[in-house]
Amino acid sequence: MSEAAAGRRTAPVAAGPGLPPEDLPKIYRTMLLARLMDERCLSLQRQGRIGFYVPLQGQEAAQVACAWALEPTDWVFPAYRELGIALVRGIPLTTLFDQFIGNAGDILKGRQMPNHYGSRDHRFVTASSPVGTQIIHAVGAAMAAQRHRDPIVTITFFGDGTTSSNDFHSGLNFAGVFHTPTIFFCQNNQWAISMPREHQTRSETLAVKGTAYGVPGVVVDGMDAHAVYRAVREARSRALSGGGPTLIEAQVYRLGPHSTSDDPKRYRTDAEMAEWRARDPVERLKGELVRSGQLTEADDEKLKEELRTEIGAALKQAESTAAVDPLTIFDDVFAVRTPRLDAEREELRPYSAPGSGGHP
Amino acid sequence: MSEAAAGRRTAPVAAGPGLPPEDLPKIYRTMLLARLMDERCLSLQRQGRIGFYVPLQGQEAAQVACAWALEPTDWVFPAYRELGIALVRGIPLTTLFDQFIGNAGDILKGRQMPNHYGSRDHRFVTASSPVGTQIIHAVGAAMAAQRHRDPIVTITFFGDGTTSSNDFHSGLNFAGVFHTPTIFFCQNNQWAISMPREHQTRSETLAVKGTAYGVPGVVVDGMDAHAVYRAVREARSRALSGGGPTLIEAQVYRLGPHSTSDDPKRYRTDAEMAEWRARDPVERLKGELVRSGQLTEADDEKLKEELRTEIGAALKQAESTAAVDPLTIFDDVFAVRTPRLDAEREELRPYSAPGSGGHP
Amino acid sequence: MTEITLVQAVNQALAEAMRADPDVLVLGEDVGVNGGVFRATEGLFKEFGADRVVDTPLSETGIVGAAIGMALYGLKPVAEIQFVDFIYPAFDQIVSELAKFRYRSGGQYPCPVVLRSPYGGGIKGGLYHSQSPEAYFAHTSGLKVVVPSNPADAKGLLTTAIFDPDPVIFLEPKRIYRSVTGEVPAGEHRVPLGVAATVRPGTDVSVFAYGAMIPTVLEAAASLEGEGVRTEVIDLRSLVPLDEEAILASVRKTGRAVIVHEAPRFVGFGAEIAAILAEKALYSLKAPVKRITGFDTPFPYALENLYLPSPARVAGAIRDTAKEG
Amino acid sequence: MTEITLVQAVNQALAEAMRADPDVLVLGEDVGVNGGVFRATEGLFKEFGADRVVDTPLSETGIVGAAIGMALYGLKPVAEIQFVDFIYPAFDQIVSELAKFRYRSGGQYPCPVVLRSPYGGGIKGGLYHSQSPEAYFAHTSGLKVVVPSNPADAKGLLTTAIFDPDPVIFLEPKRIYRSVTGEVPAGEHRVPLGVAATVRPGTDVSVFAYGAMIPTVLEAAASLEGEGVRTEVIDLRSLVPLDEEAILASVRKTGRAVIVHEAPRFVGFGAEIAAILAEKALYSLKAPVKRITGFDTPFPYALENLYLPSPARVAGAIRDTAKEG
Ligand SMILES: Cc1ncc(C[n+]2csc(CCOP(=O)(O)OP(=O)(O)O)c2C)c(N)n1
Ligand SMILES: Cc1ncc(C[n+]2csc(CCOP(=O)(O)OP(=O)(O)O)c2C)c(N)n1
Ligand SMILES: [Mg+2]
Ligand SMILES: [Mg+2]
Repeated sequence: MSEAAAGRRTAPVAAGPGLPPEDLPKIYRTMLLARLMDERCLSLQRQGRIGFYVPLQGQEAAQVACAWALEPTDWVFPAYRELGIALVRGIPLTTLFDQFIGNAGDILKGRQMPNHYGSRDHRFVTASSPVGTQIIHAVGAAMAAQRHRDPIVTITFFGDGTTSSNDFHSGLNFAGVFHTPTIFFCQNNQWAISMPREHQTRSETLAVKGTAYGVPGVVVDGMDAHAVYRAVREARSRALSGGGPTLIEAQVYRLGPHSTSDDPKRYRTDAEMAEWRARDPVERLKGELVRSGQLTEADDEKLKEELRTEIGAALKQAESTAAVDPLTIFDDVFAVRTPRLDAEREELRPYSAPGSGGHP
Repeated sequence: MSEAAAGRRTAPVAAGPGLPPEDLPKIYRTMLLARLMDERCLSLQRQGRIGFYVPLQGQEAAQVACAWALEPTDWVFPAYRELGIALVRGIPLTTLFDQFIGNAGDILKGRQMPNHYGSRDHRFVTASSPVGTQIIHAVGAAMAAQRHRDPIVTITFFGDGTTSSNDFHSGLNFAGVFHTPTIFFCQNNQWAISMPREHQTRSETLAVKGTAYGVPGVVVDGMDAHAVYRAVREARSRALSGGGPTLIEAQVYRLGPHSTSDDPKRYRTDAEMAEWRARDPVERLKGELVRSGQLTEADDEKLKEELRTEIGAALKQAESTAAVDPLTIFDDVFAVRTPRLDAEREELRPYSAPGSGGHP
Repeated sequence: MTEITLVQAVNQALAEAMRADPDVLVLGEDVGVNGGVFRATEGLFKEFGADRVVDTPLSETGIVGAAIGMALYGLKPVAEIQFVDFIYPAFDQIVSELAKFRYRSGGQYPCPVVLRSPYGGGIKGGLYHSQSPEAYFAHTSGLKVVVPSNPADAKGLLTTAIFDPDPVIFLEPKRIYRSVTGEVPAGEHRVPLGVAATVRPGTDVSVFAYGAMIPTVLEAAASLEGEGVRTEVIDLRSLVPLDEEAILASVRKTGRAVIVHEAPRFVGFGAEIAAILAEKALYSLKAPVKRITGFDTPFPYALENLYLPSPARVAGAIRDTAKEG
Repeated sequence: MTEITLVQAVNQALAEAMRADPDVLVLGEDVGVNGGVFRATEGLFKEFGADRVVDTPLSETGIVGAAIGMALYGLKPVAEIQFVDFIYPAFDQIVSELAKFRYRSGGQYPCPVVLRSPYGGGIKGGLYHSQSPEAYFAHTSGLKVVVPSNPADAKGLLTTAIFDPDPVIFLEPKRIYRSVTGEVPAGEHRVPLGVAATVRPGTDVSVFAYGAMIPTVLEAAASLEGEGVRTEVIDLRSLVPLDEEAILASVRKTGRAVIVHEAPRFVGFGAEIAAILAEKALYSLKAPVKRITGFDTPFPYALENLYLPSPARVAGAIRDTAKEG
């Protein structure tokens, strides 16, 4: 599924350079980190050490290369599967584990399910579960940036299924009308839980949906980090020079289950999975590095070891952090607790100590 | 703005015949009736005899020719501006006036604002005010018809502004996926209250939005009754032969205000209005009939007189019909009144007699 | 009769209704091939095919809107909303269309759609997989709202809902989808809407609850037996129509009322019960009416067991109410 | 000070806030060139330009979602929903996003959006131009809900709402947009949220109301003067946060309460007031708490004057309550 073969292209992608060669080892390292985090988290979930997990396997190249093309000042509006983006933005592993556990160190204060993290310091807006709602936020933030003459782009992430959502429609339409500096990055991983891409919508590609809004659409092979980087760089410069929004469809595959609650064997074939697994994006970049002599199998083993140690250390720290304070339930509903929330806080207090019968 | 000039066409319209020549006088009569009803209702509103009115001036050809292309068994899902459709379906003038007044003869039992009528007998589904919601109903009904092997189409009407609504998106998408026998008839009258078409969305045409859903889109000159008829006939036969849905954009102009609450002088120029008024669809069809010798000025005057008398008689009957019974407020919330509704009915009863202080 | 789970009872009601009436049809996200993310529609796709078990695109407004169109035509669609937290994109279709179609058309267009959806906390779902939005729907004139608390009711109420001429919001307590089992009558089984059930008779305090709170309340009531507090527990089952008579009769007897639900308290469903009591049973009330509910915050992930009414919190309120006045 | 109308007061608050703070911005359908269908934004487009008075496409989900994005970035957007009956397409954005952003992000992302919208009946608007949906928003943790009843409050509350750090649903009683006039302080004028106003002191019966019902209630109260019934009328002004103290203090004094609103009764906002009384003022209550409200039906067109609480219906309830017990 090369760029040319993948479907209609409504905007040209410059044949320009791919990822900066000097960055390739770092990029590979980040992709591998995402992969190993994923594996670790799936097993932590099975062990009951975290409650839930959404894997990204198969989407590492699309995410890491995309984030590589952004500047730290750009605003990211993620869905729930964007570990690769988070890692490139620099969100520390401990921050992630604190969130997965929902402990006292969690900047979200234990409020959300795993994977729904966000960090203002990294301009990575806190995710929610309803699909698509973040799309129009990215457009609103871009409208605000336009008014502040702030030379940034906003970028939002979503899946193939999410093109059916209300806010895909409102977001693309507002972006077209207000010509906002927004990148719509659709990871078409071929499935929305059990719904295959071709039953989600009858359009030729997802990128072609941009036509309905006067927004250029681009299809890229999301297993090819270079192609993704190129498409995002180009969309970004167009946006910054007043050229408006771009819809990018990165064609990838969800190699794992939708989430730890899902069993993909119920709806897709081993053959299909095997076919895509042969195109594993992590293996592909590794191959490139090996072929160009920048990496050996031994290096790779060592790197894996190093990353696993890093992950283990972060996990250990997160698991030794205290539980979140029960009475924080009542904070952040508003900037200041109302009298009613104060009263409810007092109502809960006697039940909030461990062993009081109110507690888990 | 011929079919060719009007924008991208994504499905071919057969050059086939226009309106059946023998029907032209009847079609003209219906368009004229719509025009005269409109004029009368605008003046009734000014006189305080009806509370509100939404005119269709400028859209008569699009509506009457479109409805002419349907069969009585087809289901119509209108918005609030579809008087021309209602007349072709055979909804009697008295039924309309009863609804505008909200009297005891109103089949809607006085529940809705003027223009929100509907008649099950005419397969003309009762309208609501929120824009766009009817679009997906038409698709659902078509899915039901598919399951009953019922050889009908469903057709839904909406404006240019309504292409921004959530249910334009869900409706077109479901229709594409389920390949339903549905016609999406968009009357692009260039304005959504004060919002011009080109600020509503940046797509080249509205018809091209079909591309986002794998639904063929067609642009027609909505001032040309023949072109409209041809497009709808073709969409209908395609739908019936399993070819799925069609999106038709009829380019028209709202010659009057958005509604009796609106003052278009605040947002559009006299020059623009004059330009479009020169293309008045009623005058255009009249010209055709005059040129072909089927109508003289004298005939036309007589016809107008006749139609005005018809309108006057229906109005008179509606105005002499009793007011709606106060206690019907509590009916049709459910199939059977709940005990709670019965109790509220008793609560209102003492206030429901005229002069009781509860009454208007 | 063998014992089945609540979610199996839902499945049975669907299968039997579909067998009985070819116009009954199921639609939603992942309801077909996958059998629903909670397996409520398991096996239906195989038995009835893609024509009657319809996997839809990811759009709740589309699901509900299409179901409305089908119902207008004459089918009896049962739409699944995967989690009730995701029903809001369809709110316009529900409030503006589903609830008002019969009324606005003067009775010409009934709209017998059932929207079934798992609701509530207790499965570590956080803000967006735990909500209890019954108050929104109960406040919307034109909708019926039903919440079963056990397998037999789940089957009986859902069957009634499917053949009811009005739209029904059917909220399934996912926390007890599998943890509560019970005997369910084989074959057609209907439980009327608008009739509460006394699931534990008592004389000292009346507790009103529904759905997943019933086991919690029963546990609290049992824990107070030793203290001599005889608690009456009323399972409302249907919130609209509401069995006001059962509520008033119980409070006329006990003079004391505690209301329990998971949803936030402020303008929650419990407020209506308290208001009914303040209006129609004031002179019977010997103690203030207490509401034990979720708090007026979004639903928290890590602390959900503190947020949700626990047996201890409910027992505390019953005990206080029994002593008061 | 000259007398202005309620809608002019809204306009003044907007204009002055925009002059005071360049990050305040208005968006919505027809708010720019057209000045809003009720003229609430009249003149703003001319003064502040298209950059700060933004005419949007016809999508409420887009309007609210874009406003959220702006607020996340740091602006203070004030979005107009043309009629509150058309707010439902944005319900997901409001309930899932606007209300929960601060909470779910652990306080990282405040979302200070104001959604202002005309609500209520009395203008012959039928089902879809007459609704009073305050209960939906009041039940949604994380939203503030404000309803002014006169020009001074409209200006003062809206100004406070715009500079408040939390999202505010600001419901404007369109029925009295022009019929009620009053003096309004020139220049910056703020009325705090969460403080009710006693608009008529009395000793016999407390009436709780807000928005367009205030003139109706005052008329009813005046009509009972001759009968010697001294009615206290409390204008709640802000439903969230709610001034519970003012409610309780009034009922502790009068022992009698009538609640009035236009919205349907069942699980309406009045239920919460009644529930608060049943919980915290039971022993003060000398008579059942009465709710005079819209009925539990959709809003009817031809019969709107019967549907809406009239001075006669309200007076009837006050009279009965004064006599009772
Ligand atoms: C509004 C809404 N409806 C339903 C869901 C349940 N749900 C979670 S993820 C998902 C599929 C999303 O598919 P896609 O957009 O392709 O993203 P992917 O998970 O494949 O990355 C569904 C249906 C949801 N989160 N939000
Ligand atoms: C959801 C919703 N938002 C706002 C409105 C208010 N409104 C009524 S008609 C209209 C413009 C509709 O424009 P268009 O779709 O072009 O139809 P037209 O009136 O031009 O026929 C608006 C904004 C509404 N009815 N529904
Ligand atoms: Mg996907
Ligand atoms: Mg228009």
